[in-house]
Amino acid sequence: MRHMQIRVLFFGQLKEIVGASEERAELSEGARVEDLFERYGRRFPKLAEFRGSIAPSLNQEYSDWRTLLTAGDEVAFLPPVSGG
Amino acid sequence: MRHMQIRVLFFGQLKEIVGASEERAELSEGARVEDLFERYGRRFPKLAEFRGSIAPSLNQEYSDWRTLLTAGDEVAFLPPVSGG
Amino acid sequence: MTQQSQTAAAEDIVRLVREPIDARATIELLKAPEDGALVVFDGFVRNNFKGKSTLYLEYEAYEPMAYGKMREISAYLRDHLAIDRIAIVHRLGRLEIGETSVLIAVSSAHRAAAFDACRYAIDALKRGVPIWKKEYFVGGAVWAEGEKPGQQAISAPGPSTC
Amino acid sequence: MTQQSQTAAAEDIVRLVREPIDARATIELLKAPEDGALVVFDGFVRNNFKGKSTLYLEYEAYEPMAYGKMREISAYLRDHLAIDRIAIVHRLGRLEIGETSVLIAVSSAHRAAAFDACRYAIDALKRGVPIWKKEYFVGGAVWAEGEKPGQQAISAPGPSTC
Repeated sequence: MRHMQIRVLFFGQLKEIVGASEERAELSEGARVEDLFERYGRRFPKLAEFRGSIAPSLNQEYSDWRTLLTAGDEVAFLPPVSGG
Repeated sequence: MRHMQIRVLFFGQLKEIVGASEERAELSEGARVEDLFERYGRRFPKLAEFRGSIAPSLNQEYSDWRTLLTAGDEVAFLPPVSGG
Repeated sequence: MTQQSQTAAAEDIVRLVREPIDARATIELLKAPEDGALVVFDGFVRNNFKGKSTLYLEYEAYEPMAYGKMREISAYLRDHLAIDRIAIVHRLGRLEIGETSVLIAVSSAHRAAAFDACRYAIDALKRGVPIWKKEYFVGGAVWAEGEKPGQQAISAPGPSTC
Repeated sequence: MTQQSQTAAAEDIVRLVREPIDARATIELLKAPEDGALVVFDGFVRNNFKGKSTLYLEYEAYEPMAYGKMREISAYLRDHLAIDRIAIVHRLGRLEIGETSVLIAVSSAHRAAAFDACRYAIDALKRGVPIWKKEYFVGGAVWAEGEKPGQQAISAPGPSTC
Protein backbone atom coordinates (compact mmCIF):
# COMPACT_ATOMS: atom_id res chain seq x y z
CA MET A 1 0.00 0.00 0.00
CA ARG A 2 1.32 3.41 -0.92
CA HIS A 3 1.76 6.20 1.57
CA MET A 4 1.01 9.85 1.14
CA GLN A 5 2.28 12.88 2.98
CA ILE A 6 -0.27 15.38 4.26
CA ARG A 7 0.37 18.85 5.67
CA VAL A 8 -1.70 19.40 8.82
CA LEU A 9 -2.38 22.82 10.37
CA PHE A 10 -3.72 23.74 13.80
CA PHE A 11 -5.06 27.11 14.93
CA GLY A 12 -6.27 28.79 18.08
CA GLN A 13 -6.82 26.52 21.04
CA LEU A 14 -6.14 23.44 18.91
CA LYS A 15 -2.65 24.73 18.23
CA GLU A 16 -2.12 25.06 21.98
CA ILE A 17 -3.41 21.52 22.62
CA VAL A 18 -1.19 19.99 19.95
CA GLY A 19 1.72 22.27 20.74
CA ALA A 20 2.41 22.92 17.07
CA SER A 21 0.85 24.93 14.30
CA GLU A 22 1.97 22.59 11.54
CA GLU A 23 2.80 18.89 11.16
CA ARG A 24 3.56 16.48 8.33
CA ALA A 25 1.53 13.26 8.56
CA GLU A 26 1.95 10.04 6.61
CA LEU A 27 -1.21 8.12 5.80
CA SER A 28 -2.05 5.17 3.63
CA GLU A 29 -3.85 5.76 0.38
CA GLY A 30 -7.58 5.71 0.88
CA ALA A 31 -7.41 7.67 4.14
CA ARG A 32 -10.04 10.32 4.73
CA VAL A 33 -10.02 13.62 6.61
CA GLU A 34 -11.64 11.89 9.60
CA ASP A 35 -8.87 9.29 9.73
CA LEU A 36 -6.29 12.02 10.00
CA PHE A 37 -8.25 13.67 12.80
CA GLU A 38 -8.62 10.37 14.65
CA ARG A 39 -4.88 9.88 14.59
CA TYR A 40 -4.39 13.23 16.31
CA GLY A 41 -7.31 12.54 18.62
CA ARG A 42 -5.54 9.46 19.90
CA ARG A 43 -2.35 11.42 20.52
CA PHE A 44 -4.26 14.34 22.09
CA PRO A 45 -7.48 13.18 23.80
CA LYS A 46 -8.43 16.82 24.51
CA LEU A 47 -8.41 17.46 20.77
CA ALA A 48 -10.93 14.66 20.21
CA GLU A 49 -13.37 16.40 22.55
CA PHE A 50 -13.51 19.33 20.14
CA ARG A 51 -14.60 17.31 17.10
CA GLY A 52 -18.21 18.51 17.15
CA SER A 53 -17.21 22.15 16.98
CA ILE A 54 -14.41 21.77 14.44
CA ALA A 55 -14.75 22.37 10.71
CA PRO A 56 -12.11 20.62 8.65
CA SER A 57 -10.64 22.32 5.59
CA LEU A 58 -8.89 20.73 2.65
CA ASN A 59 -6.56 22.86 0.53
CA GLN A 60 -8.03 26.03 2.02
CA GLU A 61 -11.65 25.15 1.32
CA TYR A 62 -14.24 23.95 3.80
CA SER A 63 -14.32 20.19 3.56
CA ASP A 64 -16.15 17.15 4.84
CA TRP A 65 -14.92 14.60 7.35
CA ARG A 66 -15.54 11.87 4.73
CA THR A 67 -13.45 13.42 1.95
CA LEU A 68 -10.61 11.24 0.62
CA LEU A 69 -7.11 12.61 0.95
CA THR A 70 -4.51 12.89 -1.81
CA ALA A 71 -0.73 13.14 -1.48
CA GLY A 72 0.31 16.74 -0.87
CA ASP A 73 -3.02 17.85 0.54
CA GLU A 74 -3.15 20.59 3.15
CA VAL A 75 -5.64 19.87 5.92
CA ALA A 76 -6.58 22.24 8.73
CA PHE A 77 -8.80 21.61 11.74
CA LEU A 78 -10.62 24.88 12.38
CA PRO A 79 -12.01 25.56 15.85
CA PRO A 80 -14.92 28.00 16.22
CA VAL A 81 -13.96 31.26 14.52
CA SER A 82 -14.06 34.63 16.26
CA GLY A 83 -12.86 37.26 13.81
CA GLY A 84 -14.43 40.68 13.54
CA MET B 1 -62.36 91.54 15.68
CA ARG B 2 -58.76 91.47 16.74
CA HIS B 3 -55.93 90.91 14.33
CA MET B 4 -52.83 88.84 14.84
CA GLN B 5 -49.50 88.94 13.16
CA ILE B 6 -48.03 85.66 11.85
CA ARG B 7 -44.54 85.01 10.58
CA VAL B 8 -44.66 82.98 7.35
CA LEU B 9 -41.68 81.11 5.87
CA PHE B 10 -41.18 79.64 2.41
CA PHE B 11 -38.51 77.18 1.31
CA GLY B 12 -37.25 75.53 -1.87
CA GLN B 13 -39.45 75.97 -4.89
CA LEU B 14 -42.14 77.69 -2.82
CA LYS B 15 -39.67 80.42 -1.94
CA GLU B 16 -39.02 80.91 -5.65
CA ILE B 17 -42.74 81.07 -6.44
CA VAL B 18 -43.45 83.60 -3.72
CA GLY B 19 -40.22 85.47 -4.31
CA ALA B 20 -39.51 85.75 -0.60
CA SER B 21 -38.34 83.48 2.15
CA GLU B 22 -40.21 85.29 4.90
CA GLU B 23 -43.34 87.44 5.22
CA ARG B 24 -45.44 88.95 7.99
CA ALA B 25 -49.13 88.25 7.56
CA GLU B 26 -52.07 89.81 9.42
CA LEU B 27 -55.03 87.55 10.04
CA SER B 28 -58.20 87.84 12.07
CA GLU B 29 -58.47 85.83 15.26
CA GLY B 30 -59.88 82.41 14.58
CA ALA B 31 -57.84 81.93 11.40
CA ARG B 32 -56.37 78.53 10.77
CA VAL B 33 -53.21 77.36 9.00
CA GLU B 34 -55.28 76.62 5.89
CA ASP B 35 -56.66 80.16 5.82
CA LEU B 36 -53.16 81.54 5.74
CA PHE B 37 -52.24 79.20 2.90
CA GLU B 38 -55.35 80.14 0.94
CA ARG B 39 -54.44 83.78 1.15
CA TYR B 40 -51.05 83.04 -0.43
CA GLY B 41 -52.67 80.66 -2.90
CA ARG B 42 -54.84 83.52 -4.18
CA ARG B 43 -51.81 85.74 -4.60
CA PHE B 44 -49.72 82.93 -6.16
CA PRO B 45 -51.92 80.44 -8.04
CA LYS B 46 -48.89 78.21 -8.71
CA LEU B 47 -48.44 77.87 -4.95
CA ALA B 48 -52.00 76.58 -4.60
CA GLU B 49 -51.18 73.73 -6.99
CA PHE B 50 -48.64 72.42 -4.49
CA ARG B 51 -51.04 72.07 -1.58
CA GLY B 52 -51.29 68.28 -1.77
CA SER B 53 -47.54 67.82 -1.44
CA ILE B 54 -46.96 70.48 1.22
CA ALA B 55 -46.68 69.80 4.94
CA PRO B 56 -47.41 72.86 7.08
CA SER B 57 -45.43 73.50 10.24
CA LEU B 58 -46.37 75.62 13.22
CA ASN B 59 -43.63 76.90 15.50
CA GLN B 60 -41.17 74.40 14.03
CA GLU B 61 -43.35 71.36 14.55
CA TYR B 62 -45.34 69.49 11.92
CA SER B 63 -48.85 70.81 12.04
CA ASP B 64 -52.29 70.30 10.58
CA TRP B 65 -54.09 72.47 8.08
CA ARG B 66 -56.97 72.86 10.58
CA THR B 67 -54.88 74.12 13.48
CA LEU B 68 -55.88 77.51 14.89
CA LEU B 69 -53.29 80.27 14.77
CA THR B 70 -52.19 82.49 17.63
CA ALA B 71 -50.55 85.89 17.48
CA GLY B 72 -46.80 85.53 17.05
CA ASP B 73 -46.95 82.08 15.51
CA GLU B 74 -44.34 81.00 12.98
CA VAL B 75 -45.81 79.06 10.08
CA ALA B 76 -43.86 77.40 7.28
CA PHE B 77 -45.13 75.64 4.18
CA LEU B 78 -42.75 72.76 3.55
CA PRO B 79 -42.49 71.34 0.03
CA PRO B 80 -41.29 67.73 -0.40
CA VAL B 81 -37.99 67.35 1.42
CA SER B 82 -34.82 66.06 -0.21
CA GLY B 83 -32.06 66.14 2.35
CA GLY B 84 -29.49 63.40 2.65
CA MET C 1 -30.61 77.71 19.06
CA THR C 2 -27.70 75.98 17.44
CA GLN C 3 -25.69 75.88 20.60
CA GLN C 4 -28.61 74.55 22.58
CA SER C 5 -29.30 71.89 19.95
CA GLN C 6 -25.82 70.57 20.11
CA THR C 7 -25.88 70.06 23.82
CA ALA C 8 -29.44 68.84 24.30
CA ALA C 9 -28.36 65.21 24.60
CA ALA C 10 -24.96 65.43 26.17
CA GLU C 11 -23.05 63.13 23.83
CA ASP C 12 -25.05 63.43 20.63
CA ILE C 13 -23.61 65.42 17.77
CA VAL C 14 -26.35 67.13 15.76
CA ARG C 15 -25.15 69.76 13.35
CA LEU C 16 -25.92 71.74 10.23
CA VAL C 17 -22.68 73.03 8.76
CA ARG C 18 -21.58 75.14 5.80
CA GLU C 19 -18.00 73.90 5.68
CA PRO C 20 -16.81 70.45 4.51
CA ILE C 21 -17.71 67.74 7.00
CA ASP C 22 -14.68 66.31 8.79
CA ALA C 23 -15.72 62.67 8.95
CA ARG C 24 -12.70 61.47 10.85
CA ALA C 25 -12.93 64.08 13.59
CA THR C 26 -16.65 63.42 14.00
CA ILE C 27 -16.21 59.68 14.16
CA GLU C 28 -13.41 59.82 16.71
CA LEU C 29 -15.72 61.69 19.09
CA LEU C 30 -18.09 58.72 19.09
CA LYS C 31 -15.75 55.90 20.02
CA ALA C 32 -15.69 55.06 23.70
CA PRO C 33 -13.68 52.29 25.38
CA GLU C 34 -16.84 50.34 26.21
CA ASP C 35 -17.93 50.31 22.56
CA GLY C 36 -16.99 47.74 20.00
CA ALA C 37 -18.90 48.76 16.90
CA LEU C 38 -19.27 51.88 14.80
CA VAL C 39 -21.44 52.16 11.70
CA VAL C 40 -21.11 55.16 9.43
CA PHE C 41 -23.25 56.36 6.56
CA ASP C 42 -21.56 58.87 4.30
CA GLY C 43 -23.83 60.38 1.64
CA PHE C 44 -21.96 62.34 -1.00
CA VAL C 45 -22.72 64.15 -4.23
CA ARG C 46 -23.10 61.88 -7.25
CA ASN C 47 -22.02 63.13 -10.67
CA ASN C 48 -25.33 62.24 -12.28
CA PHE C 49 -29.04 62.18 -11.70
CA LYS C 50 -31.48 60.44 -14.06
CA GLY C 51 -28.91 60.39 -16.82
CA LYS C 52 -28.01 64.07 -16.56
CA SER C 53 -24.56 65.22 -15.50
CA THR C 54 -24.69 67.12 -12.24
CA LEU C 55 -22.53 70.24 -11.95
CA TYR C 56 -23.08 70.88 -8.27
CA LEU C 57 -25.80 70.94 -5.62
CA GLU C 58 -27.18 73.49 -3.23
CA TYR C 59 -28.82 72.50 0.04
CA GLU C 60 -30.98 74.70 2.22
CA ALA C 61 -32.81 73.98 5.46
CA TYR C 62 -35.44 75.36 7.78
CA GLU C 63 -32.63 75.42 10.27
CA PRO C 64 -34.25 75.57 13.72
CA MET C 65 -36.86 72.97 12.76
CA ALA C 66 -34.24 70.77 11.07
CA TYR C 67 -32.15 70.88 14.26
CA GLY C 68 -35.20 69.95 16.28
CA LYS C 69 -36.07 66.99 14.06
CA MET C 70 -32.50 65.73 13.93
CA ARG C 71 -32.38 65.87 17.71
CA GLU C 72 -35.66 63.97 17.86
CA ILE C 73 -34.23 61.25 15.62
CA SER C 74 -31.22 60.81 17.87
CA ALA C 75 -33.36 60.84 21.02
CA TYR C 76 -35.75 58.30 19.51
CA LEU C 77 -32.92 55.95 18.61
CA ARG C 78 -31.33 56.33 22.03
CA ASP C 79 -34.68 55.36 23.57
CA HIS C 80 -35.27 52.35 21.33
CA LEU C 81 -31.87 50.81 20.62
CA ALA C 82 -28.84 49.89 22.68
CA ILE C 83 -26.58 52.49 21.12
CA ASP C 84 -23.93 54.58 22.76
CA ARG C 85 -23.43 57.78 20.77
CA ILE C 86 -24.85 59.16 17.55
CA ALA C 87 -23.76 61.90 15.16
CA ILE C 88 -26.04 63.41 12.52
CA VAL C 89 -24.33 66.11 10.49
CA HIS C 90 -25.77 67.70 7.34
CA ARG C 91 -24.04 70.22 5.16
CA LEU C 92 -25.81 73.25 3.63
CA GLY C 93 -24.90 75.59 0.78
CA ARG C 94 -23.06 74.67 -2.40
CA LEU C 95 -21.54 71.18 -2.67
CA GLU C 96 -19.30 69.85 -5.42
CA ILE C 97 -19.27 66.31 -6.83
CA GLY C 98 -17.91 63.84 -4.29
CA GLU C 99 -18.39 66.09 -1.26
CA THR C 100 -20.23 64.69 1.73
CA SER C 101 -23.72 66.09 2.20
CA VAL C 102 -24.66 63.99 5.20
CA LEU C 103 -22.70 61.97 7.73
CA ILE C 104 -24.40 59.70 10.23
CA ALA C 105 -22.38 57.65 12.67
CA VAL C 106 -23.49 55.44 15.54
CA SER C 107 -21.39 53.65 18.13
CA SER C 108 -22.56 50.76 20.26
CA ALA C 109 -21.30 47.77 22.19
CA HIS C 110 -22.65 45.38 19.54
CA ARG C 111 -23.06 45.86 15.83
CA ALA C 112 -26.76 45.11 15.29
CA ALA C 113 -27.96 48.19 17.15
CA ALA C 114 -25.47 50.44 15.36
CA PHE C 115 -26.55 49.17 11.93
CA ASP C 116 -30.23 49.50 12.78
CA ALA C 117 -29.84 52.99 14.19
CA CYS C 118 -27.69 54.30 11.35
CA ARG C 119 -30.11 53.07 8.72
CA TYR C 120 -33.13 54.36 10.61
CA ALA C 121 -31.50 57.76 11.02
CA ILE C 122 -30.78 58.32 7.34
CA ASP C 123 -34.25 57.10 6.33
CA ALA C 124 -35.87 59.38 8.91
CA LEU C 125 -33.72 62.32 7.90
CA LYS C 126 -34.65 61.94 4.24
CA ARG C 127 -38.37 61.81 5.01
CA GLY C 128 -38.75 64.01 8.04
CA VAL C 129 -36.11 66.73 8.27
CA PRO C 130 -36.84 70.00 6.40
CA ILE C 131 -33.87 70.16 4.06
CA TRP C 132 -34.02 70.79 0.31
CA LYS C 133 -31.62 70.10 -2.51
CA LYS C 134 -31.36 71.96 -5.78
CA GLU C 135 -29.48 70.20 -8.57
CA TYR C 136 -27.55 72.27 -11.09
CA PHE C 137 -27.01 70.86 -14.59
CA VAL C 138 -25.64 72.39 -17.76
CA GLY C 139 -28.44 74.66 -18.86
CA GLY C 140 -30.59 74.59 -15.77
CA ALA C 141 -31.40 73.66 -12.24
CA VAL C 142 -34.21 71.77 -10.54
CA TRP C 143 -35.33 71.24 -6.99
CA ALA C 144 -34.97 67.53 -6.29
CA GLU C 145 -38.14 65.51 -6.24
CA GLY C 146 -38.60 64.65 -2.61
CA GLU C 147 -41.08 63.23 -0.19
CA LYS C 148 -43.91 65.02 1.55
CA PRO C 149 -42.46 65.34 5.03
CA GLY C 150 -44.15 64.45 8.29
CA GLN C 151 -43.64 63.61 11.93
CA GLN C 152 -44.31 59.90 11.31
CA ALA C 153 -40.93 59.70 9.55
CA ILE C 154 -39.12 60.72 12.74
CA SER C 155 -40.58 58.44 15.35
CA ALA C 156 -42.68 55.71 13.76
CA PRO C 157 -42.72 52.94 12.79
CA GLY C 158 -40.07 51.56 15.10
CA PRO C 159 -36.51 51.23 13.88
CA SER C 160 -36.03 48.23 11.66
CA THR C 161 -34.47 45.45 13.65
CA CYS C 162 -34.24 42.93 10.85
CA MET D 1 -0.70 34.72 -2.42
CA THR D 2 -1.32 38.01 -0.69
CA GLN D 3 -0.50 40.04 -3.76
CA GLN D 4 -2.74 37.91 -5.91
CA SER D 5 -5.55 38.18 -3.38
CA GLN D 6 -5.47 41.93 -3.42
CA THR D 7 -5.86 42.19 -7.16
CA ALA D 8 -8.29 39.35 -7.83
CA ALA D 9 -11.26 41.70 -8.22
CA ALA D 10 -9.82 44.85 -9.68
CA GLU D 11 -11.33 47.39 -7.31
CA ASP D 12 -11.93 45.31 -4.21
CA ILE D 13 -9.68 45.81 -1.21
CA VAL D 14 -9.20 42.58 0.72
CA ARG D 15 -6.41 42.64 3.26
CA LEU D 16 -5.01 41.09 6.40
CA VAL D 17 -2.68 43.58 8.06
CA ARG D 18 -0.45 43.73 11.12
CA GLU D 19 -0.28 47.51 11.35
CA PRO D 20 -3.10 49.85 12.46
CA ILE D 21 -5.85 50.11 9.85
CA ASP D 22 -5.98 53.52 8.17
CA ALA D 23 -9.73 53.89 7.85
CA ARG D 24 -9.66 57.21 6.05
CA ALA D 25 -7.20 56.10 3.38
CA THR D 26 -9.16 52.90 2.79
CA ILE D 27 -12.46 54.71 2.54
CA GLU D 28 -11.19 57.33 0.11
CA LEU D 29 -10.20 54.57 -2.32
CA LEU D 30 -13.83 53.46 -2.51
CA LYS D 31 -15.54 56.71 -3.42
CA ALA D 32 -16.13 57.19 -7.13
CA PRO D 33 -17.90 60.12 -8.79
CA GLU D 34 -20.84 57.95 -9.82
CA ASP D 35 -21.42 56.84 -6.23
CA GLY D 36 -23.57 58.58 -3.70
CA ALA D 37 -23.46 56.33 -0.65
CA LEU D 38 -20.80 54.77 1.53
CA VAL D 39 -21.47 52.56 4.53
CA VAL D 40 -18.66 51.68 6.91
CA PHE D 41 -18.47 49.16 9.71
CA ASP D 42 -15.61 49.73 12.13
CA GLY D 43 -15.17 47.00 14.71
CA PHE D 44 -12.80 47.92 17.49
CA VAL D 45 -11.53 46.45 20.74
CA ARG D 46 -13.91 46.86 23.66
CA ASN D 47 -12.51 47.30 27.17
CA ASN D 48 -14.64 44.52 28.60
CA PHE D 49 -16.05 41.10 27.87
CA LYS D 50 -18.67 39.42 30.04
CA GLY D 51 -17.87 41.76 32.89
CA LYS D 52 -14.13 41.23 32.80
CA SER D 53 -11.74 44.02 31.92
CA THR D 54 -9.87 43.28 28.73
CA LEU D 55 -6.16 44.13 28.64
CA TYR D 56 -5.60 43.51 24.94
CA LEU D 57 -6.44 41.03 22.20
CA GLU D 58 -4.48 38.87 19.82
CA TYR D 59 -5.85 37.82 16.47
CA GLU D 60 -4.51 35.05 14.28
CA ALA D 61 -5.71 33.72 10.94
CA TYR D 62 -5.30 30.82 8.57
CA GLU D 63 -4.09 33.48 6.20
CA PRO D 64 -4.38 32.02 2.69
CA MET D 65 -7.80 30.55 3.43
CA ALA D 66 -8.96 33.75 5.15
CA TYR D 67 -7.93 35.75 2.08
CA GLY D 68 -9.84 33.32 -0.12
CA LYS D 69 -13.01 33.54 1.96
CA MET D 70 -12.84 37.33 2.24
CA ARG D 71 -12.51 37.52 -1.54
CA GLU D 72 -15.46 35.16 -1.90
CA ILE D 73 -17.57 37.43 0.31
CA SER D 74 -16.77 40.46 -1.80
CA ALA D 75 -17.39 38.55 -5.05
CA TYR D 76 -20.68 37.22 -3.73
CA LEU D 77 -21.86 40.70 -2.78
CA ARG D 78 -20.79 42.15 -6.10
CA ASP D 79 -22.85 39.44 -7.84
CA HIS D 80 -25.97 39.94 -5.71
CA LEU D 81 -26.17 43.64 -4.89
CA ALA D 82 -25.82 46.88 -6.84
CA ILE D 83 -22.64 47.95 -5.10
CA ASP D 84 -19.64 49.69 -6.55
CA ARG D 85 -16.57 48.92 -4.44
CA ILE D 86 -15.96 46.99 -1.25
CA ALA D 87 -13.13 46.90 1.27
CA ILE D 88 -12.68 44.14 3.85
CA VAL D 89 -9.63 44.66 6.05
CA HIS D 90 -8.83 42.65 9.18
CA ARG D 91 -5.95 43.24 11.51
CA LEU D 92 -3.89 40.44 13.04
CA GLY D 93 -1.50 40.32 15.99
CA ARG D 94 -1.82 42.28 19.22
CA LEU D 95 -4.50 44.98 19.44
CA GLU D 96 -5.02 47.47 22.25
CA ILE D 97 -8.36 48.78 23.55
CA GLY D 98 -10.04 51.03 21.00
CA GLU D 99 -7.99 49.84 18.03
CA THR D 100 -9.84 48.74 14.91
CA SER D 101 -9.81 44.98 14.33
CA VAL D 102 -11.98 44.98 11.24
CA LEU D 103 -13.01 47.64 8.75
CA ILE D 104 -15.63 46.97 6.11
CA ALA D 105 -16.68 49.69 3.70
CA VAL D 106 -19.00 49.56 0.71
CA SER D 107 -19.78 52.26 -1.85
CA SER D 108 -22.81 52.30 -4.12
CA ALA D 109 -25.03 54.64 -6.08
CA HIS D 110 -27.87 54.19 -3.58
CA ARG D 111 -27.74 53.53 0.12
CA ALA D 112 -29.81 50.36 0.49
CA ALA D 113 -27.31 48.15 -1.34
CA ALA D 114 -24.39 49.57 0.64
CA PHE D 115 -26.13 48.94 3.98
CA ASP D 116 -27.14 45.41 2.97
CA ALA D 117 -23.67 44.54 1.68
CA CYS D 118 -21.80 45.96 4.67
CA ARG D 119 -23.96 44.08 7.14
CA TYR D 120 -23.79 40.86 5.16
CA ALA D 121 -20.01 41.13 4.93
CA ILE D 122 -19.40 41.47 8.66
CA ASP D 123 -21.86 38.68 9.47
CA ALA D 124 -20.22 36.40 6.88
CA LEU D 125 -16.75 37.28 8.10
CA LYS D 126 -17.62 36.45 11.69
CA ARG D 127 -19.08 33.08 10.75
CA GLY D 128 -17.04 32.01 7.77
CA VAL D 129 -13.52 33.43 7.75
CA PRO D 130 -10.86 31.48 9.70
CA ILE D 131 -9.71 34.11 12.17
CA TRP D 132 -9.37 33.63 15.91
CA LYS D 133 -9.25 36.03 18.80
CA LYS D 134 -7.55 35.50 22.16
CA GLU D 135 -8.62 37.81 24.97
CA TYR D 136 -6.10 38.76 27.64
CA PHE D 137 -7.35 39.70 31.10
CA VAL D 138 -5.59 40.32 34.37
CA GLY D 139 -4.55 36.83 35.41
CA GLY D 140 -5.29 34.96 32.25
CA ALA D 141 -6.30 34.63 28.65
CA VAL D 142 -9.01 32.77 26.77
CA TRP D 143 -9.76 32.05 23.17
CA ALA D 144 -13.04 33.77 22.36
CA GLU D 145 -16.09 31.59 22.10
CA GLY D 146 -16.89 31.59 18.44
CA GLU D 147 -19.01 29.89 15.86
CA LYS D 148 -18.34 26.64 14.06
CA PRO D 149 -17.33 27.94 10.67
CA GLY D 150 -18.61 26.82 7.30
CA GLN D 151 -19.04 27.71 3.67
CA GLN D 152 -22.75 28.45 4.12
CA ALA D 153 -21.78 31.61 6.02
CA ILE D 154 -20.00 33.01 2.96
CA SER D 155 -22.53 32.58 0.21
CA ALA D 156 -25.92 31.60 1.56
CA PRO D 157 -28.58 32.55 2.40
CA GLY D 158 -28.76 35.62 0.19
CA PRO D 159 -27.83 38.98 1.60
CA SER D 160 -30.56 40.48 3.69
CA THR D 161 -32.45 43.02 1.66
CA CYS D 162 -34.88 44.04 4.36
